[in-house]
Amino acid sequence: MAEIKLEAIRKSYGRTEVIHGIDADIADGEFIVIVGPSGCGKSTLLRMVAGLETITSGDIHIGDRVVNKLEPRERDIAMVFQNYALYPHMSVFDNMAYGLKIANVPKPEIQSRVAEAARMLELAPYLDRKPRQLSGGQRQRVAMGRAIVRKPAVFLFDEPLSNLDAKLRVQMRLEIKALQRKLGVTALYVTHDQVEAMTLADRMIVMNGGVAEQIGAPLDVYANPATLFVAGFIGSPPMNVLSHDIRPGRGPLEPGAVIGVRPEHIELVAPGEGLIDYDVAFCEPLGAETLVHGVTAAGDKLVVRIDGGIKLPADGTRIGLGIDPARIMAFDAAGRRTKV
Amino acid sequence: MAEIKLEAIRKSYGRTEVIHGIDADIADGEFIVIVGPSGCGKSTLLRMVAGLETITSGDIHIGDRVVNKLEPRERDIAMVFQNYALYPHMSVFDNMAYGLKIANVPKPEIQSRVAEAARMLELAPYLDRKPRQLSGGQRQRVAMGRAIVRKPAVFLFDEPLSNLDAKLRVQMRLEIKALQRKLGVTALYVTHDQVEAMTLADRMIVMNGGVAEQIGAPLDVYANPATLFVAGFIGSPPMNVLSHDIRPGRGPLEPGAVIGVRPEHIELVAPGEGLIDYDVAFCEPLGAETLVHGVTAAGDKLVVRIDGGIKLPADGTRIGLGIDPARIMAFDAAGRRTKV
Amino acid sequence: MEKRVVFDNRWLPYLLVAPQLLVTFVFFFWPAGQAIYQSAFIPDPFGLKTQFVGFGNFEYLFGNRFYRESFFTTAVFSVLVTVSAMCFALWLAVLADRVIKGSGTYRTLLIWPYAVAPAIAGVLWLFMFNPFTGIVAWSLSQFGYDWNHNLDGGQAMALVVAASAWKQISYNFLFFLAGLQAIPKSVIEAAAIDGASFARRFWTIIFPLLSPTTFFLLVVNVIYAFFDTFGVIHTITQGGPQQSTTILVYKVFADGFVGQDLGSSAAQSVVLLVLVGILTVVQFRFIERRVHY
Amino acid sequence: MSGMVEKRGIGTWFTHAGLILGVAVICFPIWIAFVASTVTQADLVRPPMPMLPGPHFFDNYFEALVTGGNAPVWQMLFNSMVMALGITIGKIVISLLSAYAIVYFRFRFRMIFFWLIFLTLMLPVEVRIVPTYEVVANLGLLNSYTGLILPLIASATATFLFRQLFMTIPDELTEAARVDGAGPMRFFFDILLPMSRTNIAALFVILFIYGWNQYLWPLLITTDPSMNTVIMGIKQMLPTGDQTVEWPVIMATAMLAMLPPVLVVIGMQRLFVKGLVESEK
Amino acid sequence: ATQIDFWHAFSGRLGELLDEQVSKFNASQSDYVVVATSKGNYSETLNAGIAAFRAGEQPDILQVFEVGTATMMAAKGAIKPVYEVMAESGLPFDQSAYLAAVTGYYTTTDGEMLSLPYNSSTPVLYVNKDALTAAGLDPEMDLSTWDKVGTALDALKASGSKCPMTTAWQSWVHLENLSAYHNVPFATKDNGFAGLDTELALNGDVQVKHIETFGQWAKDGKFIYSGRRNEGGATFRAGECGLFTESSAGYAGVKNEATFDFAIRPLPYWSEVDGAPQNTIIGGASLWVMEGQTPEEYKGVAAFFNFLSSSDIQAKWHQDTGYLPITMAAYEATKASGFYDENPGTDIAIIQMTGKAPTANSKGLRLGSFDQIRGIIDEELEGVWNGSKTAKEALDSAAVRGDELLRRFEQANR
Ligand SMILES: Nc1ncnc2c1ncn2[C@@H]1O[C@H](COP(=O)(O)OP(=O)(O)OP(=O)(O)O)[C@@H](O)[C@H]1O
Ligand SMILES: Nc1ncnc2c1ncn2[C@@H]1O[C@H](COP(=O)(O)OP(=O)(O)OP(=O)(O)O)[C@@H](O)[C@H]1O
Ligand SMILES: O=P(O)(O)OC[C@H](O)CO
Ligand SMILES: [Mg+2]
Ligand SMILES: [Mg+2]
Repeated sequence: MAEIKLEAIRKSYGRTEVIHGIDADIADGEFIVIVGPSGCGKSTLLRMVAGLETITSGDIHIGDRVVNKLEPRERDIAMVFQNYALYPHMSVFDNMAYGLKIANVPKPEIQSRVAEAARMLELAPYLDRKPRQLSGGQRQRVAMGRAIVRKPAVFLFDEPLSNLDAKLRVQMRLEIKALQRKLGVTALYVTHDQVEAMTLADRMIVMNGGVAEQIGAPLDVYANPATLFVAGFIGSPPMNVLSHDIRPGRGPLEPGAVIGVRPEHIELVAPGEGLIDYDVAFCEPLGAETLVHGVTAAGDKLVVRIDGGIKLPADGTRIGLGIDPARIMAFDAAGRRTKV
Repeated sequence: MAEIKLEAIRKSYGRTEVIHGIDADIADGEFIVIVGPSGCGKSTLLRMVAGLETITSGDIHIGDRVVNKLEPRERDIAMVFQNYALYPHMSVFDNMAYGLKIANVPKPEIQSRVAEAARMLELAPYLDRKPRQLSGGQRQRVAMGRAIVRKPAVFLFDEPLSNLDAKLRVQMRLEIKALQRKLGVTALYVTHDQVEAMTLADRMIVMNGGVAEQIGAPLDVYANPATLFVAGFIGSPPMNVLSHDIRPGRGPLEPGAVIGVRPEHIELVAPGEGLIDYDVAFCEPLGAETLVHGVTAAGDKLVVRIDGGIKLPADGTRIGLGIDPARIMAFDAAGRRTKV
Repeated sequence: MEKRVVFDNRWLPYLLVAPQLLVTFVFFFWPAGQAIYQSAFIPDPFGLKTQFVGFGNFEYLFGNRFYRESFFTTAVFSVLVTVSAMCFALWLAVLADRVIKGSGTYRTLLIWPYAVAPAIAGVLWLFMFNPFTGIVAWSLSQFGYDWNHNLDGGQAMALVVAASAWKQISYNFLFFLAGLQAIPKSVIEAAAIDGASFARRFWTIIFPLLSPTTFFLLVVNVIYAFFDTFGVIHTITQGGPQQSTTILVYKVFADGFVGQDLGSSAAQSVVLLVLVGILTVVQFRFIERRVHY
Repeated sequence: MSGMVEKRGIGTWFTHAGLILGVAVICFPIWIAFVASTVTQADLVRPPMPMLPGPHFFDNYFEALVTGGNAPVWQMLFNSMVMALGITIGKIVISLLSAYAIVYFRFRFRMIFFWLIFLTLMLPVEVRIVPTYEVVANLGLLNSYTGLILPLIASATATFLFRQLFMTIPDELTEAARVDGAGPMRFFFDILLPMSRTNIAALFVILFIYGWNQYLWPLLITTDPSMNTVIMGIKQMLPTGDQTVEWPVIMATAMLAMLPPVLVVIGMQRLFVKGLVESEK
Repeated sequence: ATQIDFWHAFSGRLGELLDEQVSKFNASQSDYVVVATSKGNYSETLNAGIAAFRAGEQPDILQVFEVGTATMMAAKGAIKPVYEVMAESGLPFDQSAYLAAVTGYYTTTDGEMLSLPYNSSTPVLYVNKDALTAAGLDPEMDLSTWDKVGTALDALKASGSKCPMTTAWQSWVHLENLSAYHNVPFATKDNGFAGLDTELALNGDVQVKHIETFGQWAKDGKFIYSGRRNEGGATFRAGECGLFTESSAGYAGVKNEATFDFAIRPLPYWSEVDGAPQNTIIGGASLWVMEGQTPEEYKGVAAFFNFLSSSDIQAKWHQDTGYLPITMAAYEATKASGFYDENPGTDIAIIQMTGKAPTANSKGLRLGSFDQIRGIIDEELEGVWNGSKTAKEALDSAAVRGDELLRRFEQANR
């Protein structure tokens, strides 16, 4: 159990800086998800915390120690890798016991700790198997087990679910969350999947291009994205970005500035009765909901999300869009949220 | 342009029959999606139409010919493969032109047909590139182009989008649909993704274990699934399946029979005010919507889908579920829909 | 594994395999058959007359102390070549795997002995160890160690082993390096997080994970030592002194083309065919195993 | 190669020192040979020999190329080249064809043929040397390029490699070609061959070295010096009796004999490594 | 012109001299061209010839060293006897013109010459006089017995010589000739002349004692082993060795290269053995005509042989190389020219060979697979030189192993 504190963390590979100074305070027992598109530096950040990458500048505190110079094994962490990184030549038991053996934990204690983890993860029947004899989900659990038995202060996860199929991913994500709650261990979890981030995080760090664009609780981030990037990244289908202001009584936007409105915050109304008129291109009925694709009278592409029960407008018809102006967000040319 | 008629198509590999007799009439210009879980025989069926697999019994008509014994090239079809199957050593141009060259189409005609397809698919700038120099989406387009230039009567697609990432998949699926409309060619499209099937199909064939469980327009299938399998397969999150009847005034269900209700057809109400009471386990807020996980008073697991704006019930609280009994479907022990 | 898609053609496949089958029959099966046939005869050197002896050649062979010793020599030689070439190569590969910059240069400098013919390798080492003029032999004599592989069987063995292993190191190095680089980095990182030191990681993770490569190289090196080192032995020692470096293939050649004892040579060919057969089975087994790993 | 876990620790200094030592050991014989090829016989007979090259480079190489042993080295180099290329090309061609037949066709005796070919996987010519010699002699192929090449071109290894390669070529590609209307030979030439070209090139490198380095076989079947190859020729320059050994010329010949395959290995390193690693797996 | 292929085993100085003769022949007439090719050392040449015969590619003429004689004689159908070749050619051929001591080796029991004794030799002792002087010895000192040689070696060793003595052809000089020279059998059945069922007898007392002595000398660094054939020649010619036992034909190289004062002496003997010295026996090689050539080629072969046997060619060959003159005429011509006086020691070989009437033990050797048997003897002797075997053990073992080969040869030629 430990807090983690990141202070102005930077990382360069040769001349290229890939992490441009990240600060974060993580409370003991908190579940933090680092989310962002591919290549934004999530793994690099996590690996610096793990001690697998050197830190170019800044300090990482785990508990009350600055760990910058410590070896991974001295940091009191455990890590779950994307490909699980199980030792292919060892049985499930040995995979979990390896770290304990190295630490010279007495045999009976190893036995009981592995058994305990196996029970918790429902792996008891597989302890003698080799990783290749396990299904994807089971392997994932072994990786979890290997982390658990060490009773670390911090769990680090690098996209631990992305090798699983969609169904299993949903199930395992529930299990990981439950486990972390139960053990009360601080967790740092990297993913590029915003749904995973939304559902798992106590707080999430939305990264982009080596910078933390926003840190906050999922629904706060969803409701109040700090930047256009965050607005677009969190939420599906993504926020509509319009280059013409449609709010009543506003002039044209500054060059480069945009407004955003989420597809689920738009209603279909009769032409002329909404904030702006809209030409329906076509509808994609998905059963429970339908996505309406089309173009506003001002010429911006826009998607509306309506309930599956609602009658669909025919392709090519003109209708109006009902939007609560309070729900519209504005962003300046640099992508920062501007108030009102 | 051609109709396709499948008559009692069966396929066995050695002793194992994998397609158990499928009949279908496909109209000229229709977009048919074959959807079903992995291994249900979708590809096999498509490949029989293509002439890549022999037909064990039954007849396939394309236009007015029985094509059972014809070579692929004689069937007037074109096929787009899941991995695109582009010739890696040929330029984009040559990939598209190869079939025409073999057919001894005169050079100028090849030039113009490829140019036309390239224009349509916005591939003109890439004609000299090798497939490996293209992005996934562009490769997909080349595969489409290769099919188009041959001006076939029928397009066959075998999961053409499953190698793309989510964003691109959405975009390409719109393009495929538009293209097919424009060319008016009959299309047979295989996928295991029900969203793709819903959005693309004029009619869809829902397959399971080598059998066509239902053939119909997407929203019809969604609204009126013929079997429990179809009900579970089409729609996301999937239909809740309850083994205790909650409809007012009904006795217990026959052994093995179940009722189903879609998550989006349930409202959260005060305890005692709904059809049945419900204990909330936890909520997954996804922004635009939230999934509520919990257990009914009768002991069935059940998921409710509510709008993102609605205030979430706390974990562990007891509430009621408001459901329109007309929306509840019943299925017998064999999984067949039972009326009322 | 079989192809799902195949072509239909009545005669084309036969036409396509014909050249290889023809060559295989004429130059593999016919000679192999000949060897089996001839092993039952003692012909005179000129092939003018011949005596049927049944298994007599085999009796003669296995009754011959030097033939039995040749098995032992082959075993010692193979083990020494294999072990020294593999250990040295593994050591270099582990080092090369650790350097970030310059590993390409090292690789370039290390791989080319592979291109050197065994016979040339033999000539080079013979030159260095020439008892009268060789630079290494001379240097040894400066330390008071007399080098004369023409008389000392142990030295002769050491020399052919060194020359053979030298040539094989590059090969092993390349495979070990590829093997090391194929080990997922994350597994090693996981071990680091689990607290294992470098040495511990090497012996408990890296080395076991390298075992398919190691086993493969073991087979390849043994085959190399068995057959491909002919040139080394022929140029350096001609099997001597006192047959201390006469390995089985050298003996087949020596008895057949030097000793003019064709019956014995044919019988030895048969024995070797059996040996190769066993090695082939091991190799195939191994290929299967590999697929599963 | 990112990550620092494997890179730190004992220190790069130690690593480089170890590697340099290894390189030195590996390179020493060649350096000695090179030095010996640039000095005179007199410099060599009285140990220790010099460790730095002398001024007789051109004399010795000229002597080797023009006079050589039984035949001038240029002629032996030419023969080696013919043999190496013949073996290489021959092997590749027949292996490609037979692998194609075995993978892409179903025909009677297919499995029997398969096993007949693969039984020979590890049967080197040395094992059946006497009867093979007799077969070749009976066919009247001694002292001919055909005799040098043909017996060595049946290669289960290459067939095996191509079989493995063809297996990895996606079925869909074949199907796409069929849908495009390509028959078996068209498919072979238009799709399979161009797709295999890096593997063919890689194999070419490996087989060239194999062919060039053949020793015993040419030693036996080329009784005519004008057919000698350089690898066997050098053995015949070694002393067998009391004549003085012209070590500088021998070493010059050794350097010349090594040069083509070494150049190939170093120049086409990437292909070579690929060919090696794949052909053996 | 008809091509006559001639495979031989010469290299170095001897190779040059042979080429000289061949070109002289080729220049002397235009009907035939002799193409001489070196096939390596004696063993390699023999093997090349046998292999070629099996392949149907045999040369017209094959040079086979004396060791291969029995093998060749047994190969009826592979060889065409010289007397036949000469008779068919119609050229004059008088067997009695040849030195009896030499031809005896290559004729049938009926006295018919099977091969042409082109280059016959016998072992002698070469002395580096400068080395003896440097060791404080009289360069003209008596070295006729091994005991005396022993004292010389002591002195050489004491003076710091790295190579007091070495030898070529150890089996030929120190066992085969040793046996004949001391009139003890090397093999039973008159050294194989009387039948294929011969057995080796090379482990008798004289041989064991001799080898024992040399073993001790090797241990003391007085005898340096330098190889199975005549590899020691290079070292001797370079001036590194004091004494050198080698074929009389070593003369060609020594004369050509030695920069020191050298002398040729008779092969030493053990004075305590009765009857020693007997005569030494023949070495070198003879030319065999291979079966399966055209009559035209045989004619050419005959013409070439005729040319080689002519007395001026023979005389020159004898004087240049140290090989024995094979015809009486050549011997007489050389003697008459005063060559022996100008080059003292050059007649030692012929005197040593012909000085006494040969006994059953000194007529020569006729053993099948003898090349391989020599290989075995060489191996065993090497065991003595490196101290891993006693002389007795080595010779006993050589006898046992050699007999095995003799039996196999007998079996193959039944
Ligand atoms: N060893 C390295 N050398 C140079 N650049 C590197 C290295 N490792 C990573 N990078 C760069 O650093 C950036 C961040 O990489 P990182 O792996 O942290 O991304 P990520 O956010 O984890 O992406 P993904 O979701 O694809 O895993 C990338 O632009 C990458 O190219
Ligand atoms: N060549 C074959 N031999 C034997 N069985 C086969 C063969 N090809 C396919 N099958 C079997 O036929 C069934 C249907 O396969 P098919 O490839 O049509 O499934 P699919 O619906 O396309 O699945 P996916 O979504 O995974 O592509 C599967 O059970 C499969 O194992
Ligand atoms: O060197 P040579 O030609 O005299 O031959 C010596 C021996 O007789 C060879 O066996
Ligand atoms: Mg990452
Ligand atoms: Mg499929």
